Amino acid sequence: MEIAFWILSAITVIGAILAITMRNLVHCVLSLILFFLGIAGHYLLLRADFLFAVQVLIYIGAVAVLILFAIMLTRHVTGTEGPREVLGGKWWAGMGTAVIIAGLLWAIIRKDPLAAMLPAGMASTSVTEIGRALVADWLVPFEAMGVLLTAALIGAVVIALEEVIRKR
Amino acid sequence: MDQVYKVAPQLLKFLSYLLGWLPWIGKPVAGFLSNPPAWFLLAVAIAIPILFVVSVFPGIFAYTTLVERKALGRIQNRIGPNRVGRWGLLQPIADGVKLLTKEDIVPRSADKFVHFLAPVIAVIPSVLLFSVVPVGAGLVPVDLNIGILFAFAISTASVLALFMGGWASRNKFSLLGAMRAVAQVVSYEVPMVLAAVAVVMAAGSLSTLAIAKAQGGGILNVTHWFVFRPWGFVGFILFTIGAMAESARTPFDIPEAESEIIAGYHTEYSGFKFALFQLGEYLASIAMAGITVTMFLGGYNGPGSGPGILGGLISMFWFFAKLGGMIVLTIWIRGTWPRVRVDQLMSFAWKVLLPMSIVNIVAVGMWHYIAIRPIAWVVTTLWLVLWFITLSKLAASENIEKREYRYAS
Amino acid sequence: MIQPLTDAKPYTLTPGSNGVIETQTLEVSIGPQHPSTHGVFRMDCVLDGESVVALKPVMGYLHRNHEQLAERMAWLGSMPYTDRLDYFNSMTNNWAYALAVEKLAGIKVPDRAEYIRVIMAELTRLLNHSCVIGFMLQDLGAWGTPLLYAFRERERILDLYEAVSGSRMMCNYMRFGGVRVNLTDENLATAKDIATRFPRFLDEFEKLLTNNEVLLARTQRVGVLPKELAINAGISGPMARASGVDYDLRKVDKYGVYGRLEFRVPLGDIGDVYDRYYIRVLEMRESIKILQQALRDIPQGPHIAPEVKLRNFKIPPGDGYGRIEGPKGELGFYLVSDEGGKQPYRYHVRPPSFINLTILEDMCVGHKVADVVVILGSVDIVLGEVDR
Amino acid sequence: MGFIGKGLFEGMVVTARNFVGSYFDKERLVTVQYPEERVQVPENSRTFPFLVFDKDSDPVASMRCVACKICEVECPPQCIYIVMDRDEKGKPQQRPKVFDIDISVCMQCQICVEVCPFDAIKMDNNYEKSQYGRFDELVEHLPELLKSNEFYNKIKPTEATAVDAKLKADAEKKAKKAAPAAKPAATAAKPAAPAAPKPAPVAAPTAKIAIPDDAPFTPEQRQWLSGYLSTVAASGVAPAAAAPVAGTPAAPATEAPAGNWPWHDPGLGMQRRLDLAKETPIADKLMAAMAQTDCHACGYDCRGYADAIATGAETDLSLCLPGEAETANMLKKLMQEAGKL
Repeated sequence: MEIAFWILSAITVIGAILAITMRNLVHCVLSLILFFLGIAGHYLLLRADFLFAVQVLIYIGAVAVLILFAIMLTRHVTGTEGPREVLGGKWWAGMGTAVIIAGLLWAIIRKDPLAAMLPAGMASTSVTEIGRALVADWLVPFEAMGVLLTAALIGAVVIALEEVIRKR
Repeated sequence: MDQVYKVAPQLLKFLSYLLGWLPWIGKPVAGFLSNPPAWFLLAVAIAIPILFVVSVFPGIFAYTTLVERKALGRIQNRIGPNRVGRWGLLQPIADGVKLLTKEDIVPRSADKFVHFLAPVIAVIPSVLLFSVVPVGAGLVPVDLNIGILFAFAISTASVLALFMGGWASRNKFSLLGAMRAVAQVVSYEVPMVLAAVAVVMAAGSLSTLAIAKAQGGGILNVTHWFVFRPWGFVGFILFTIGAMAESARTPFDIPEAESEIIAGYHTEYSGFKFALFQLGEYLASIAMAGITVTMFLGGYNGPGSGPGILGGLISMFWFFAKLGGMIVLTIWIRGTWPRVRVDQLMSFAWKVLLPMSIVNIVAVGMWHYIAIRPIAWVVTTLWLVLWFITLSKLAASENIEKREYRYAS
Repeated sequence: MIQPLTDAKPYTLTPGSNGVIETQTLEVSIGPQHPSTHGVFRMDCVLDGESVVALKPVMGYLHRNHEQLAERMAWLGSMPYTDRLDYFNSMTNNWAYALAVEKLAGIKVPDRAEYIRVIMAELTRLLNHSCVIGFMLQDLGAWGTPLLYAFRERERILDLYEAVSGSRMMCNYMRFGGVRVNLTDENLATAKDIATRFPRFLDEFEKLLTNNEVLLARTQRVGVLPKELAINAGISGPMARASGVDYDLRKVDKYGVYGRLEFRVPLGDIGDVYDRYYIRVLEMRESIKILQQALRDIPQGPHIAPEVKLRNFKIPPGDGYGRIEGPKGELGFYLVSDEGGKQPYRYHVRPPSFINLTILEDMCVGHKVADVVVILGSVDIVLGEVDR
Repeated sequence: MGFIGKGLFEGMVVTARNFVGSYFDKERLVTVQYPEERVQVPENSRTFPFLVFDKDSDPVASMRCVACKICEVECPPQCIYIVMDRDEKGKPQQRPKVFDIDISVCMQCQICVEVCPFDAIKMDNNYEKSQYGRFDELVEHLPELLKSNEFYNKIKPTEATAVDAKLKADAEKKAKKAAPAAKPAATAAKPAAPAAPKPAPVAAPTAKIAIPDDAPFTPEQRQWLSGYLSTVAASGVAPAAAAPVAGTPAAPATEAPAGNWPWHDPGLGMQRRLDLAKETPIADKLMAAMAQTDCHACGYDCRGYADAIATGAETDLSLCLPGEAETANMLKKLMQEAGKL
C-alpha cells in the first residue's frame, strides 16, 4: 500500500508539473489526464470506489476530452507551437497562489469539522451512503448546485443560439 | 474473487499433486504448494482472474475476427478465409504473425511518443472492462460494488487512445477520425448510462454480479431476465445501440469510416500497433456485449445455471453462448446496414436515444410502483410505445420522406 | 502544378473579432489514393469541421491520350480502345463508336445486328446500374454486401459476354455494320434466363436497400441537383432524369430498334442521391422489359453488313456525331474524316461521366464530407472515361 | 412506412437468407476456388494470340504465317514485331524469322486474328501467363507462340473446324487450278526442284534438295511436299507459256489463278522475278516486284494492287508489307522507268 501510494503520488506530481510546463498544448492535456489518473488511483487506494469511477468518468471522460475538443476547435492542431513561456515573468504570483492554497488545505485538514463527525477508522464511501448524504443531509447545497449548473447550461444554449441567429 | 479465494487452495493442492512427480524440485515445490502461506494464496487468487481475462478474451477476440470474416463472407455469398488450417481455423494466428512481422511505419512528422502510446492505451481500458463482467454464477474477476459505473468510466477512457492516435499521426484524415471518435463516444455515453440506470433502479445495485443475480429465478431461470420486461426490452435496444456506437461498430463506425476518411485514427498505423488498435476495439466491443448480456439478457442465468460446480459450468456456458449471440448480432448488422452520417449520429443520440432512455427510466419507476403486474405491463408498454412512435415520427419527419416516381409520357 | 485550393478561391470563416470562435478550415485531398474515388480521381476539399465549403475536382491521373491515339489509327483500331473508356460498359461504348462511324460512312446495319446490339446494351445497363448502386452503398459504408450481390448478378451477364465476344469486360464486340459474332440459340437462351432471373434479384436488392432507414436518411435531400442546373450543365442519363429532365436518347433519337420497343422513362422530382438511386432501379426494371421484347422479336439474318471491309476501310470526307444513351448518360463520338479517310482526322468523345462530374462542387458544398463520397458515387463515374 | 427500423429489419432478413442460402444454394455461393477449381472457359474466350502450324514434326516449316505483317500494322497497341526470314542469299522465305508479341502491351482485342488472311494467328485461352519479370519475360517469341492445329482444334472446336474446312476448300481449288499446269511439267519437276526452295526446318535452313529420303517427313508429308514442289516448279519452268496469258492486265484480278504468272512465287528472289517478267507489260512488272504472298495487306491481292497502280487508281506505293522497302523502292523505280511518276 505504501509503495502504491508513492508511485501514485509520483505520477500525480509529475503529471501536474508536465501539464504546466509542456510546450505543446495537447501534450499538456495528456499530462493533465495523467494527473487525473493519479488522483483516481489515490481514491482507489482509499477504497473510495465510487469516487474513483466518478473521477475517471467526469475528469478524464468529460473534462479532459472537452479541453481537447476546445483545443482542436481553436488551435492550430496539426502544428507544434504552444505557449513559449509559462507564467511569463509572474512566477512569483504562481508561487504565492501555491503557498496560499497549501496553507489553506493544511489548515482544513488539521481542523476539519467534518473529520470530527466521521466515525473512527476508514470513511465509508459506498454508493448508498453517498446517495443518502446527497439527498438527505446535504440536500439544499446539492439542489442549489443543480440549479446553478442548469442555469449555466441554459446560458450556454442562449449564447450559442445568439451566434446561430447572427450567422443567419 | 471470494470464490476464487476459496478455490485457490484446492487448485494448488491439485498442482502440487501434479508437480510432485517431478525430480529434484518436485518435492519442495509440492510441499510449498500443498501448504501455501497466506500471501501466496492471495497472489494466486489475484493471478487466476487476471490470467483468465488475459487468456480467454483475447482468444475470443482472435476467433471473433475469424467468425466475423466467415460470417460476412457467407452473408455476401463468399466463402471467407479457408486456407490456413481446416475452415481457416488458424487464420487468426496467421494474421497475428503477419501483423507482427510487418514493418512498423511512423510518419516522419508524427508525434512519436504519443503515436507509440496510443495503441497501448487503446488496449488497457478494454482489458480492464472485463474485470467487472461476471462470466458465471458468482464468477466475476473483481466484484466491485460500483461495477457498472466502473465499466462506463473505463470505457470513456478508451476515447483517449483514439484521440491520441488520430492527433499524433499528423494526418488530416486521422484528425477527422479522432474528432469524430471523441464526439461520438462522449455523446453516446449519456443515453447508454441512462439506459443502464433503468437496470440499476430495478436491480437496486451497481454491482454487475448483483444485477445478474437479480435476473435469476422464474421459469427455467429465463423469465426474470430484464429483457423480458417492457422497459428492459427498450433498455436493451438503447444500450445495444449505445454500446455499438461506443465501440465504433457498424453502423456507427464513423471514426474509422474507410470509405470517407480511409481508416480514421489508425490510418497511419501498421503492423503490431494496428493489431493493438484492433485488439482494443474488439475487446471493448466484446466487453460491452458482455455487459449488455449481464444487464439485460440475464447474465449467466439460463436453464440449469446455479451454484455449485455443475451449475457454475452451465452458467458459464450460458454466459458465453449469449456473448456469442451478441457478437453474431453485431456481425450481422455490420453485414447489412450502411453507416450513418456524423451529424445524424449526433442528432440520433440527442434527439431519439436520450429522450427514450429518460422515458425508460420513468417506465421503470412505474413498473416499481404499480404492484399489480398485469397493469404494470400494460401501462409501461403503452407509455413506451407511445413515446417510441412520437419520437420516431419526429426523427423520420426530419430525415425521411416517401417518394412517388412518375414516368415520362 | 496544381494551385492550392485556398489560394485559388479564398475562403474565410467569420473572423474572431465579432464574438464567434475563430476556426480554421482544413484542406483535405480526397484521392487520388482513396477507397471511394472510384479510381485515381482527386477532390480538393476545404472543410469547415466536417462540412464542405469548397471542392475542386482534379482529373487527369488516368489520361491515356485516347483521342489522339484514335487519330493515329485505322477506324477499326480504336474499337478495342473504346472498351477501355468506361470499362464497365464496353458494349455500349462499342455501339456508340460503331454508330458514329456508320452514320459517317452511311452503312446500313442488318436487323438482327440491331437487335443483338439492343440486347447487349440493355444487359450492360443492368450490370452497370446494379453495380453502381452497389458501389454507392459501399461508399455509404454497407461493407460490400449490396456490391457483392450486384457482382453476383453481373457475373452471369459477364459470362454471357465472354461466351459471345470472348472477353468479359473488354468485349470489342461491335463492328461497323453489325456485330462480330452472331448470337447462337444457346446465347439467346442464356440472355432469356438472365432477363427472367434479374427481377428476382432486384426485388431482393430493393428489400435490402430501398426502405432502409439509414440509407434513406443518408441519401434523401443530399446532393440535390436542380432541374435547371442539370439542363444548363448538360447533364445526361439517369442523373438528369432523377432531376426531372425528360431526356432519354432511346426515346429522342430512337436509334437502333428502340423505336419498335415499348418502354417507359422514369423521372424523379428532386434530384438528390436517393432519386438517382431509385431512378436506376426503375430503369433496370424497364431494361428487363426491353430485353424481353428484343429477345422475343429478334429476327434471323446476317449479323453484319457484308459490304463492310475489315481492312483498308475508308470513309469519304465529312463529319458525323453518333450518340447513344449509355448507362451513364449520353455517350457520343464526333468524328471527322478527311482526304484519304483511312483514319479519323478528328476523333472526339463526349463522355457522360466527365460532363456529369462538372457539377460536383455545386452538389457537394454545404454537405458533410461523408456525403461527398456518396454524391460522387451517385454521379456514377468511371475514370477511364473521365480522363480518357 | 410502418415504424422506424422496419427497413433495417427487412434488410437483416435478406442478409440472413443469403447467409443460410450460401450453405444450401449453389446460386448463393458463387465462389470458384481458383487453383483447385477452374471455370470452363467458353469456346470464344480469348486471351493472347498464338501462331498455328499444321504439322507436329516440323512446326516452323508448316506454320501458316507468311510474315505478311498485316497483323503488325493493324495491331492497335502495336505489340507485334515481325522480321521475315531470309536465306543466306537474302531471298525472302515465306515465314517469319522473328515473331514477337509483347503480352504486356497486347490488349487481347483479336484484331490480328480478324485481319489475318491465312488463318495463321488465333487467340489462345490460356490466362495463366504471369512471369516474375516485367520486361523480357513478357515478350513471347516464335517458339512459345507456335501451337499446333490440333491444339487449336482442341481449344476452339467449332471455329477450328470451320477454318479447316475453309482452308481445305481453298487448297482444293488451288490444286484444281494448278493441276493442268502441273501435268505437262511433271517430268520437269525433278530437275527443277533444287531451284524451288521449300520451307525448310530451322535446323537445316540450307536444304536445297526437295525431299531426300532421309528427310524427316512421313510418307504422306513427302507426297504432299512433292506435289507442292512440282506445282511450284511447274510454274517456275514455264515462263514463256504463261507470260502471254498473264499479259492481259484486264483479267479480273480477284480470281487470279496461281501459276499463270511465272513470277507469282514468293520463293523467288526479286531479281529472278523481274527477269521472268522482263518482257511483259508494266502491270506485270509491277506485280513481279511484289512479295507474291497475296496477303491482301495492301487491300488487294498482288495482281490487283499491280493493276491498281498501273491504272493510277492507287497512288500509294508503300502498301506491300511483306516486300518491305525492297518492293516499295522497286515499284517506284519501275514507275519512274515507265514515266508514270
